[in-house]
Amino acid sequence: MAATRHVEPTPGPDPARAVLVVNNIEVVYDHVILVLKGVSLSLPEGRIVALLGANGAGKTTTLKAISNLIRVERGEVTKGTIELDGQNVAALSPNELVRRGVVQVMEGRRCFEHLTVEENLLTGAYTRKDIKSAVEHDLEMVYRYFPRLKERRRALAGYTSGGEQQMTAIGRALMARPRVILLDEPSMGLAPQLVEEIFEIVARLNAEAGVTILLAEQNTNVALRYANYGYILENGRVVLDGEAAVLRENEDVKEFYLGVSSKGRRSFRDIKSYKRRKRWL
Amino acid sequence: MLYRETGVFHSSYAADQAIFKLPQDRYAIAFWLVVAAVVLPLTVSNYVLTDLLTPFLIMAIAALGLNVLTGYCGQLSLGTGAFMALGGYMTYKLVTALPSASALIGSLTGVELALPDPVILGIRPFDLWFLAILIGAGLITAVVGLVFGLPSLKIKGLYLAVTTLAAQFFLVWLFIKVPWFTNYSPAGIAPAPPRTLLGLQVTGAASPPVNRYLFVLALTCLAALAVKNVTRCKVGRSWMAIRDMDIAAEMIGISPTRAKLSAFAFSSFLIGLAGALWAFVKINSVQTDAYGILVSFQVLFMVIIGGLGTVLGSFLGAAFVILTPILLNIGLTALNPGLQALGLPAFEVAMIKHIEFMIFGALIIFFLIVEPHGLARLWQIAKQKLRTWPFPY
Amino acid sequence: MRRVITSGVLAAAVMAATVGVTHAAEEQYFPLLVYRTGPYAANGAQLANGQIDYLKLINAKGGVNGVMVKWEECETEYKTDLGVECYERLKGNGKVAAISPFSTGITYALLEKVAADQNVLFSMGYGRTSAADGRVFPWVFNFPATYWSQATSIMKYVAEQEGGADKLNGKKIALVHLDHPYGKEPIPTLQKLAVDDGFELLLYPVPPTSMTDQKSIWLDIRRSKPDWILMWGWGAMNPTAIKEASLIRYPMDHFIGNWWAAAEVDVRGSGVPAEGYIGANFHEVGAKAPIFAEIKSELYAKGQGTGPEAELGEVLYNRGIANSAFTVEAMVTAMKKYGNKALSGEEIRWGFENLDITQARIDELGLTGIIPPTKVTCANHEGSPAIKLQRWDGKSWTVFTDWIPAMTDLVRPLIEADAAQYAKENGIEPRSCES
Amino acid sequence: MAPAEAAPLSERASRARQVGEVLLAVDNITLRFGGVAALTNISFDIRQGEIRAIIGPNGAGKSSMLNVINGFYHPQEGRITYQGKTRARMRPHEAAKRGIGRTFQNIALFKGMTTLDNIMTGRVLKMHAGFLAQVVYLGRAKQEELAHRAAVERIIDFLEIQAIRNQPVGKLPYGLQKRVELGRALATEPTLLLLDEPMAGMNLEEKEDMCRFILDANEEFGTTIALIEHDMGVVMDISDRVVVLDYGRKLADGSPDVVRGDPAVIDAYLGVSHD
Amino acid sequence: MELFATYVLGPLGEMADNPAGVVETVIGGLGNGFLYALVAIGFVIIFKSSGVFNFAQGAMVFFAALNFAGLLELGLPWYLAGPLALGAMFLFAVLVERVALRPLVGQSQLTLFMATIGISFLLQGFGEAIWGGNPHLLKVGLPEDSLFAIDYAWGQALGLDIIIQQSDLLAIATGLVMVGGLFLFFQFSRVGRALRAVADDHAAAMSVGIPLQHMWIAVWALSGLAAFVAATIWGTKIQIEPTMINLALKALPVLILGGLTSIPGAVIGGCIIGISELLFETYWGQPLFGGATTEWFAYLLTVPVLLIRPQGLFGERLIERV
Repeated sequence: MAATRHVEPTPGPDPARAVLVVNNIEVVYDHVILVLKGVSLSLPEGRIVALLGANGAGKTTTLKAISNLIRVERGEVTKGTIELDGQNVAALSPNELVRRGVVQVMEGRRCFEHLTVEENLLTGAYTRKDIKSAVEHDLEMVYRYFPRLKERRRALAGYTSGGEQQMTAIGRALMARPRVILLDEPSMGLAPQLVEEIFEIVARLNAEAGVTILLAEQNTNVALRYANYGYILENGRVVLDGEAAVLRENEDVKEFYLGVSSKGRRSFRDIKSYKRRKRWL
Repeated sequence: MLYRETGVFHSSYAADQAIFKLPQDRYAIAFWLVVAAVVLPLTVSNYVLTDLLTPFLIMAIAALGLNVLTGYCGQLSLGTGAFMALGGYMTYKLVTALPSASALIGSLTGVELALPDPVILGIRPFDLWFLAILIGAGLITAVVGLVFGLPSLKIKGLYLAVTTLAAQFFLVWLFIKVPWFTNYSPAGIAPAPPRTLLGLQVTGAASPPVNRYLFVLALTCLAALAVKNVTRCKVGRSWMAIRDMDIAAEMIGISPTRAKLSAFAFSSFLIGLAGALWAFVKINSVQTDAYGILVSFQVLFMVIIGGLGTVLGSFLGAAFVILTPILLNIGLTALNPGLQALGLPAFEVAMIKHIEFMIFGALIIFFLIVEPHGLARLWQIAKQKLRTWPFPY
Repeated sequence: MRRVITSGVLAAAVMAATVGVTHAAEEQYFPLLVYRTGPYAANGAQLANGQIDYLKLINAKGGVNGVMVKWEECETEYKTDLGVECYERLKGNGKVAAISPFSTGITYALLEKVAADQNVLFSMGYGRTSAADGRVFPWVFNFPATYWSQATSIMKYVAEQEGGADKLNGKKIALVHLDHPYGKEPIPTLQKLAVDDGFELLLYPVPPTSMTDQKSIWLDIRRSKPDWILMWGWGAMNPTAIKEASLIRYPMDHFIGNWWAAAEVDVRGSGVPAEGYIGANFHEVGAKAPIFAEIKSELYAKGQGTGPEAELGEVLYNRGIANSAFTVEAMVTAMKKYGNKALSGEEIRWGFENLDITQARIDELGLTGIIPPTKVTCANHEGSPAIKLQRWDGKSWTVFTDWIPAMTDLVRPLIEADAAQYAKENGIEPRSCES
Repeated sequence: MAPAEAAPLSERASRARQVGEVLLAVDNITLRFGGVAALTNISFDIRQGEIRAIIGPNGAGKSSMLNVINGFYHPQEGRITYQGKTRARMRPHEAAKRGIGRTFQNIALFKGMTTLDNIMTGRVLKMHAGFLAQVVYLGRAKQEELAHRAAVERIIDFLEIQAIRNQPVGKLPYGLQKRVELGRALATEPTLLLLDEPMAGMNLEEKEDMCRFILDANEEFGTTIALIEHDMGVVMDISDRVVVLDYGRKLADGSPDVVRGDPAVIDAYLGVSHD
Repeated sequence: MELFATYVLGPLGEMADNPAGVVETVIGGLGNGFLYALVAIGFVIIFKSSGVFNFAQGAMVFFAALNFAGLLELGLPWYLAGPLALGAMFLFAVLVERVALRPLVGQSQLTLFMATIGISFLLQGFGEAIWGGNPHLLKVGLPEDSLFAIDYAWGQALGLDIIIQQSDLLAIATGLVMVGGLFLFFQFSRVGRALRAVADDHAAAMSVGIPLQHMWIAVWALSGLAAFVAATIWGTKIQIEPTMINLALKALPVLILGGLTSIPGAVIGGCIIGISELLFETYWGQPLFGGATTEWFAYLLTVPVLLIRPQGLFGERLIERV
């Protein structure tokens, strides 16, 4: 992949500066299925932190545990704490968390299909009690970040393209004036060009609006180019963490998540050919 | 590790596809069958047999029927009452028009002849005539059910449920309007004639409760076995595929028309059978009162509370819906002497009914909250816990 | 876990079913199938209150020839399956006097059960009309009159008002009826009369699931302008019909309800002035009979009344009394033969079958007007049917005719024919009453 | 797996990777929803035995194209020739009968059923027992169940999903669900297999596995494969020819290398050039 | 041909012979239709926002009517009894949310549907336990007489012999006001927009900070208001007893015909069903089929309509994707 965006290395996560700290949480679904087995992470103010790992590793569950959306799916945090500015927020309802500045953008966009794009954005401001003009102002701000949405403001969200829906979803989160955005799989199902576009905007948001971002992403390559710091989850546990730049150079990460070994990228056609052959031998 | 699967290996696909894979399960079901067929008839009172167990079993057949349609094939129906009615009326028509096999031959050929009455292996085959009538009535119900199932090819979900209400109200109206259904009885209520099976009287008021109970028990077991078999075969999988994702099912080669209509037909067959038994074994008369919209809802409760798409759930649901109100009523009434002894006012019958309604409603909500997927799932989770006991996960 | 639940349930059921077996054998047992909830609650409650008050009074006065009575209520909601369940639940709890479900559906469902159990089914003025043929239905009694008889009596009155049966020719008579076995009972009789007298019979069925929705019927009646309207209704259907009739300004004095469509709840429930509305009845209304003084002093004055005292003398309350009174008289009759003890079903049946209540006996019991003189025989379980008509004056009912006897010569053959068909279908050999 | 059991598979494997005749030709297809054109004048073909990729930005009409091929959508204009026969209107289950298999962009598994049952549904077309036989579960019904169970077990082995055989698919991780879905499609023994974004949402290892299965199916069973995929690495590596759609129109068609170098494609879709 | 004459020409001829009768029937049907619609609106409000198919709507109407009538019977004036009964519906909404809906968050539509059936039982039992099982009258002085056009100058001038029930006019007027009010609320208020968002995607709505619990209280209270209004209008027409719950079943075809999610659809569906079933019963059912066809006509009518438009006349298009 070309066009690598270089991020200034930052010092390791310093709990003192961290806006959000997740401390050794355990999540159980349906009272029997243990999904997270002690995940800890810390989110420094104004940074982009990536949460990486395979499907089912627990990325989405971690985000939902933070935003407390797991209850809807009969899940619960059975151990550990989640602290926002040093306060335990594990018991707060999702809307209270939004009020305190933590908004999740869910996997798969999840726009309100039967509302127009603009109505979608306005629902994002639901928790805000400020005057109408402030909301209007923010709406304009979202449109500045996503000029495409302005063109489509009257269209029903259900009839817009995947990229536009992703933008709507992020824009909608912005309308709550968040301090922390939990961004789940923004690249899922999008064309490569769109993925880059969306990540560029996310980076701008981070840089210009100072929003702290926790990003769950399959696409390790892109994620590590835009993030400052990364955690790698496997089977509900953090197996590796470090500066993005360091992770990018880590041999294991290269091997397992980036698909490059010291010999360079292998073709999918040849990869693990031994595995393909062995059964017929 | 009270309930263990470890140590049980299946060395053939046949064994692995058996209904009860574990020896424990097989022992348990054998135990229950013995209890149901031998112990209960010997021990409990006639009231328990005729008014608790028999209606429970009949409704379990209806619930199995609706479970095929709603639980397995995903088509919501509120027409159960009407199809039960159809089963009842058709059985009545067949039973009165064709009281015997010779009558059938007579009506087909115009020749009245007395059939021989041989005994084969201790069974008089012609004494199975009432069973043949029931199956015939069930088949007619199946055909009508199939016709009323046609809209399901286009209409889905709650929308479909409302169109099945058309079947409910239209059929019941028809039975009231057309005197032919009750052989021109002035009030439009047909008495259920007494009939025998294998030499035992199984219908009519004079039939012994044990006969009725065992007759219904046998049919219920057969119905359960049939549903279990069908649902572990091709047809059952087609139904479930249509239920879970109809478009995908169609794209891998399942014909939605066939799957949905076969579900409607098979479901209606069982429901019709249940309706016939309800009239002939439970209330001794065929009347529309017994098949109203409330019955449709009752059977739907059974299926949902018991657990969609499970045979066990149909039984648990039927037990819950049929027995709870009666037992609540009996229980609350039984409190009265105690209340009076304490100098408190006794419950009046109307108040008992109101309380019964409230408790029943509350129980529905309670069970849904405890386990939204029904009582059968609750049982599964219990098994799961037994399996991993004493560890929580 | 399943095992525990199931066995618990069964244990409870078994216990419940066996409760009551230990009751004293000296009491006569009245299993009361009542409905105090559901769409017919208003009617059912009054009937039950009357039934119970009379039984309470009997006990207060020392029982029936010293035999105390005992009763239990079971709520049927007017539903057939619940009625059957109630019957089964109660029937074993004592020596049963008679079963009175006050519901056509339940009556039909129990027709054969009672015969098998040897219990008397007393469907007073409802249920299966052809049960009046005692040869086919030995265990069922439906005196003092059946629907078919009632229909002919009402038509007699109509003919009289029109100036003779010959004047009915070309007239239009409408029947607004519950589209339900109960409401359909009089149709064959009226159809026969229509042919005989040359009037046109218009049928207006009211669906039971939405009996308060009758707009189409009354708009149609407005157009067809029938000369008379008869009504076979029950529960909430009645007040709705009366209200709709008033909305199209149909003359109330040409609107006649049968004896289940002419109670206070029916006219008051409409919330509109229903003055002039006519109803049939087989007993008097009002709390004039001496029995009411006793009920008031023995029960209500002591705070032991069953319902509100204001309802004493109302139509359905009185009918409840009549129901119990008839049954108790059957006991009295039977005791003459079998002695003063709690009676078996067969003995009670004999009492019903040999019932002969004279006016003198009625007066002696203080039931003047509440029950008509009645004589039942082995073959005839209907007695000698006759009705009176009553008019609503806005506050109360007033009986304004003398007894109008039914056209028995027309009805009886119909009854016998229907009973014969029933016997044939169900393989019943009608018993002989020649002895 | 014992060699004897594998016989049917190996037999098919012998004619592996011979790109042959045109299996399916799409001719001037135009599809409209209301007034909006989803596809305009699309023509391309798929040859026997090849792996054909369809790429393009979101909303380009790729899934619609697959839906047209297997009969879910009916195009307003154009013809489809499959196995030499020009197709009239067809219901999807008839398409399935003629050997067109399919997986879906947003997994369309039967969530209430186990892995085994899901794959068994793929065999529906091959089972012929009557309803009554199934009610009593005797004779042909039982034999068929057992025979097809054996066939399905081979697919389960092939996809290495033995461990989840009896688990309800609803709770499986995404990658495994995709694999089960592939298994279900393979169970129909398709001549032409349409895969809609088989790698979406997968990590590298899962993608590698999926590629391996696709290549194996193609080579060993000779199944012709048409796939939609966003991962350019995968597309470029495993496909024989690539067709590029954009806004319902065909932008390019040719071998991976040709397409990759096409300026129009880079402009519309790839954006930055991928190595 | 003979069939055609009997079943088509006959009734049509009759309609042509007496146009006043047709007008009367249509107005009566409209009145009924608006009554159905008043219940259907309550359904729509809940369904649209929470995806719950609220079977308890009929019981809610019954409950509201019982409370209102019961309080009047206690001697309270209507201006006290009304708000109190309305307050009871609000309390009910809070309880439903707390006791039933909150623990059932995220469950399937069918589960929630079942839960509302449980609520229906509870409500009926509870209402009757408090106020008794006997029928009640609800008289708050709303007009309930009928108007004869011929009594008026305009009627005579037009030669119209038609009858109009005041309660029909009342139902129509109330229905129109409710629809208008609700439309404005949903389309333009902040809460209304949030409710529509919740309707689309619960989880996403939660993720942007819309408090689901408040939303649910809001919809149930709104639908309680609709039930209360329906109860008042209905209670004026008929006595209050449990068959009222059954009558509310008629709201189902209305709802389905109009499309489950459209409030104006509910009203138009109500009009279509009210008018057509009354016309059918009057000109076909009564003379040709033995009457009581209103039992099933509405349900049967939904079948052909849904075959043509599976989402109902005004329902949102079902977006089907693979």
